[in-house]
Amino acid sequence: MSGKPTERNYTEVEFMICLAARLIEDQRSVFVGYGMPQIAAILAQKLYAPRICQVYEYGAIGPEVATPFRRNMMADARNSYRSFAWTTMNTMIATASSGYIDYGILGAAQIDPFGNINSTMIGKDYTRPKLRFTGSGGGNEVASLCWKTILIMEHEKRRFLEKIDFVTSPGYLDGSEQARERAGLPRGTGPHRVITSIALFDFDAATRRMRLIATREDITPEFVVENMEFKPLVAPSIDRLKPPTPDELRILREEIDPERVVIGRV
Amino acid sequence: MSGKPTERNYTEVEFMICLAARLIEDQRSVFVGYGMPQIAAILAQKLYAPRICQVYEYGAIGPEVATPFRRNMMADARNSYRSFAWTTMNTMIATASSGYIDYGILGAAQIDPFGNINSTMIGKDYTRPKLRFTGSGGGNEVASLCWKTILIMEHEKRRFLEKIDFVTSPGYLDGSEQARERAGLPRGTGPHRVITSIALFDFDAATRRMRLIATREDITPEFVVENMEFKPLVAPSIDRLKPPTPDELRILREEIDPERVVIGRV
Amino acid sequence: MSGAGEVRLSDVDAAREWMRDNKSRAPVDKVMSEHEAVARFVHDGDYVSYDLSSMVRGPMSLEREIVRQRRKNLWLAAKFTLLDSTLLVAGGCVSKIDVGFAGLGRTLFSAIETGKVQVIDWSNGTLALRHLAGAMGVPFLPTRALLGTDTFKHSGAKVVEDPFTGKKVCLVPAIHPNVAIIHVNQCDMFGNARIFGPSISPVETAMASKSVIVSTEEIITTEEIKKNPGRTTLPYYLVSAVVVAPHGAHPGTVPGLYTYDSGHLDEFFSARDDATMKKYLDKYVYGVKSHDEYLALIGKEKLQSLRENEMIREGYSA
Amino acid sequence: MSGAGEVRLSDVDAAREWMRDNKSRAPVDKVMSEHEAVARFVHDGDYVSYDLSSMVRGPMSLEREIVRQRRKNLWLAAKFTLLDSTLLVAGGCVSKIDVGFAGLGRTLFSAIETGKVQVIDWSNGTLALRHLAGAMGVPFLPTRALLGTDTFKHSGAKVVEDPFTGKKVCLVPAIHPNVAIIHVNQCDMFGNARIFGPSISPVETAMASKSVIVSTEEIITTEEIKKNPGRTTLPYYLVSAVVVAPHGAHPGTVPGLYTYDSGHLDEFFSARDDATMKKYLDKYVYGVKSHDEYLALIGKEKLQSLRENEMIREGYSA
Repeated sequence: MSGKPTERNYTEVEFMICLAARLIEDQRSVFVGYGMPQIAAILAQKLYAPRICQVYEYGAIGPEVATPFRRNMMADARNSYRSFAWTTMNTMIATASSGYIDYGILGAAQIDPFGNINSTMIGKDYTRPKLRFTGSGGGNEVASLCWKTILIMEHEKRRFLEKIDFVTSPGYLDGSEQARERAGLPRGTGPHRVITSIALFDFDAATRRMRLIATREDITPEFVVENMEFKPLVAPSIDRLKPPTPDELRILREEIDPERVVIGRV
Repeated sequence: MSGKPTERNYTEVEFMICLAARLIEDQRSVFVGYGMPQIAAILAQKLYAPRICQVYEYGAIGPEVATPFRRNMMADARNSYRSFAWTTMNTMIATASSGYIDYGILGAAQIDPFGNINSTMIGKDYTRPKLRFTGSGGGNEVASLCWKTILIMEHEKRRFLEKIDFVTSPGYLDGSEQARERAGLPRGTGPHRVITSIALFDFDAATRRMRLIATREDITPEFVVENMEFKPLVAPSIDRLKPPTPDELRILREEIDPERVVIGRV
Repeated sequence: MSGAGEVRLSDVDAAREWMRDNKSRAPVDKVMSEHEAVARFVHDGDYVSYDLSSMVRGPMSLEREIVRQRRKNLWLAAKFTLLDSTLLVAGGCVSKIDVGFAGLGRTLFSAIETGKVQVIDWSNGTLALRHLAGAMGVPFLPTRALLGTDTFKHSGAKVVEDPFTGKKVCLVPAIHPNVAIIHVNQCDMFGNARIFGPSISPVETAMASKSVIVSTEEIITTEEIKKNPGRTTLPYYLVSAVVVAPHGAHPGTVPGLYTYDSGHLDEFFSARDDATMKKYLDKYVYGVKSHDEYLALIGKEKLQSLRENEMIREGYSA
Repeated sequence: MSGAGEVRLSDVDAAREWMRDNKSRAPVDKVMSEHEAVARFVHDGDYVSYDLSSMVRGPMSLEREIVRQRRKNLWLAAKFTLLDSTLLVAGGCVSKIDVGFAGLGRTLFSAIETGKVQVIDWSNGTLALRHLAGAMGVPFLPTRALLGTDTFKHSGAKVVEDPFTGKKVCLVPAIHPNVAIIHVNQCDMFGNARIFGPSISPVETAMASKSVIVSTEEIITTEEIKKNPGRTTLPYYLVSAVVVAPHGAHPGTVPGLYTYDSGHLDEFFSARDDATMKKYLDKYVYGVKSHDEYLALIGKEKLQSLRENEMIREGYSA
C-alpha cells in the first residue's frame, strides 16, 4: 500500500455517500441536509435501513424518496413520496429542538478541529467575501438541535483548518468542556462523525477534537493527516474502510443518479 | 314610564342577545366567546350581518353556524359548519394577537367601572373562593387582543362593582391614561360596549369609565344606575333601546333555541 | 415581575433526553387495550393533558379508564375542557388544575371551593402556548395576553421587557406533560393519526408530552397514511400507545361521525351532589370493566341513532 | 449579547394597526392581473418574502413580474430559496438579503462578493421563526439554534438568560414583510387558498405580511372551500390579491401537478456571467409582457409534457 490513492472503480463522491449510508442506523430519525446527504439517505433506506425516518426542513416526515434524484432539487414530489406526514419548516425545527431527531447529516466547505463548519464564505471581510456560499440553510438548526451530526467533506487540505473563516453551524465551539451547553445549545448534542473522501473521524470524548478512526483501504493514516491543515488526533487502532460494494454502486448508478450528475464518473 | 320594568313579551336574555346582534358590524371579524355570545353571533349573521367572519378559539374561521344551538356546546359540527378554514387554538390566538380580529364578544359575572371583568371567583381568599366559576377560558385573550370588546352582563346590582374580586380579563385596568399599553397590552384595544338586560354602555374617551348611553325603552336611566353598585357616567342624551323585533324573536325561538334552554320563556 | 402560581417546571434538556430515550422512532405495533395503556402510561402524580373537550372529540373512554384505575394526585391542564376535569375530580384523581376553562359541574366547583383541589389560573390561550413551547423545545414563549390582570398574578407567568423594543411582554414557561390523551378519527398501528375538523392543540400537546395515548375511532393501514400524508395530524413517533375506541368520545360528539348523547349529558350535568355523582360513576365507570362493556351498557341502538343523527358530514374525511 | 446584523425592525403595534386598516375582513373579489398586483403591492424598498423555492411551488410568475416592473432596493427573506434571489438580484431589484439559504447561481454570489448586494446571515429556521413571531403578533421568539456561531454574530438576534431556568437562549425579532408572494394550488376569488404538499411557512408568512399576493394554479368556488375547510391553508383576510397563474411555478414544479422543466433550469443555471444572464432575462422576462405571453413562449407542448411527466399524484388534491 503506497499511501497514495490507487486506481478505483468508484468516485470519491460515491465513496462518501456509501460510507454515510452505512453509518445511518435503522429505525432512527435522520434530518437530511441538501445535496450529498439526500443521496446517502436514499441509499441507506434502499439497502441498509429500510425503516429510518427521514425528515426534511421543508416539512416531509418519513418519505420513501422516489428516484432518480435530480441535483439541486429538494421538496419535489419524489422527495416527499410516501411520507408519513407533510408539515412545515417551523414544525420540523420544533421536532428537532424537542429531541425527536437522532441524526443530522450535512455537507460543508470547511471544518475545524472541533467540528465547527463553514458553509457561508471564504475570506476575512464579511462584507467583501473572497468566495460566497449559500449560508446556513437549515444546517445551523441541524447541527444545533439533532442529537448526533454526521458531516460529509471532500478531503482537501484547505478544508481542514485550525480556524475556519466563518462558523456557520456549531461543532464543539472552542472545544472547552460543555462549551455547547454554556452557549445555550441543547445538552448532549454535537458532531458525531466526519466522513471524507478518504477517511472517517469521530470526536475524542475528553478533548472534543476530531480523531481519525478509519481510512479508505487504499490510504494510509499518514496520507490522511498530511492532507489536512490542522492535525487531528489519531485513534490507537485505525480501521480500514471498504470500498463501495457492487450493490451500492448499482443502486447509486442505476436507480438514484443514472445521469451521474452528482456521483460523477470514474 | 314608571322606571321599573313593565310586562314584556321577551326575556332579558333575548333582549341582551338581540342588542348584541345589532351591534355586530357586517364584514368584520368577531371572536365569539362561550354561551350567549355564540347565539348573538348566529342571530347577527342570520339577520343583520351575513358576511361577518365569526372566529372561535377552537379553530373555526368563518363558519355559518347551523342551528339549533345546544347549550354548553362549542366546537361541534354545527358550530363549525361551512367554515372558511379549520385551524387550532394557537392559530386563532395568533390571529387576534397580530391584529386581524375586529371584535370580541364575552360574557362575565362581574365588571368594574373600567370594564375589567371577573369570570373566575367570588370571595376574598383565592384558595377558598366563596363561589368558583370557570376561569378565563379564552376570555383573557379575547379581551387583551381583539380591537374592540363587547361585554354582555345580566343587570344585577352585585355584578357592577367598584372593585371586582378577581380581574380575569382586562378592561382599562386602573383607568389611567394608557394603562393597557403600559401593562404591555396591544395599543388601541379595550372594551367597547357593555350590554346588560336593561341598558347599553360605552366608555368615556377621556376617563375610560363606563358611561350609560342607552336604556331599554321601558327603563329610566335612574333605574339603571340605582341597580349598579358603582355609579357609571351618564351621557348627556340617552337613547332608547328597542325591544326585540318579531323577526329576531322568531329566529331565536324557532331556529336557534327552539327548546328555549338558553333564551328562557317569558 | 412574576405570577405567584405554582408551576410544573420542566427542564427542556431533560425533556429532550426523555424524548430521545423513551419515544422511539422505531415503527412498531403500539395497539393495546385502554387498560394496558393507562396502566403503563398514566401514573399517580402525573401532569395530564388532553385535547378538545368531553363534549367534542374528547378522550372520554381513556378518562373513564383513568378513573376506573383510581389514579391519584393528577395535575390537569384544563386548556379547553367541559366535563373532563369534573369527571376526573369526581373520581378522586385530581389534586391540581391549571385552568384555562375549569370546566362545568358543581362537583368540580365545590372541590375548588373547599380546597380539595388546588387551581392555578391561566387562560386557554396561554395553556395552549405552554404546550407549544414544550413542542418547540424552548423554555418559554411570549404573549401579549394575561398582562395587567389577576389571572397573571395567580399564574406562573413572568413579565419582562422585550430586548428589541423595550415593551413589556408576558412569558409563559414550557410544559411537558407526563402523558397526553388524545382521541382521533383514524390511526395506524404505529400511531400515525388523523384528526378531521378544527382542534385545540393536538400536535403541540403530543410533541410536548412524554407519553401519548391515542384512542381512535378506527384503525387504518399505514398504506392509507402514506397515500395522503397531508392528512396526518400526528406522526407515529409522537405516540406511545394506540387504543381502538369506537364511540370513544361518548357522551360527546365526534364531528361528522356521531352526535352527542343529549340525554346522557343531561344525566351527567344533573349530578350536582356527591351522592348523585357517585351513582353516575358506579353505573358508567366502576360498573363496567372496559370501554366495550361501557358501549354495551349504552346500547347498540342508541349508538346507532347517534351516528344517524349527525347530519353534517362534509369535510370530515380524508 | 446582540448580533451585529442590521434588522428590519418592526413594531408589533404598528403592524397590528396596519392589519386592521389595510387587510380587510370584507370578502371581496381580489382577482387581478399579475401586473396590477405587483404594481399595487410591491414597492421600491419593500421587504419581500416568498414561500418554498423557485424549484418547487415557487411564485415564479410574480418574481418575473417584479423584475419586469424593475423594482429596486428590495430586501429579501431568503428562507428557503434556490433561483429566486438570483433572479431578483440579476434583475437589479435587490439591495439586501436576509439569508437562510442564499440560493444558487454565480450571479448572486458575485453580487455579494462585490458588495452590490448586502447580506445578513441567519438560518432557514430562524427566518421561518421570525415570520412566526410576526404571525403571532409578538416581538420575538426564542430558539436554541444560532447560539455560539458566527451566524449569530452577523445576525440581528440576541442572547438572553431564560428567566425560568437561567439557561441561555437566543431571541429572534419578529418580521412583518411589506409583501409576501405565495403560489398555491387552488384559491377562491376572496383569497381562501389551498396548498397541497409540505411547505416552508405559508401561513406564518401570510399572517406576518402587510400585503399578500397569491398566485394560483386555478380558481375554485367559495362553495368548494366551505365544503372542506380542513383543506384551507390561508383564510381570505390574509390575502390582498389573487392572480390566476397556471404553470406559475415554471420552470419549477408544482408537486402532483407538473414536474420541473429540466432544460430550462439548466439554461438558467448555466448563466454564470452578466451577459448570459442578461440574455436570459431579455428572452424570458423583459421579452414578454405577461405570464400568458411567457407561457406562449415556453409552448403548449412543453407545458403539456411537464404535466404528463409528473408521475406522482397521490396526496395532492382535496
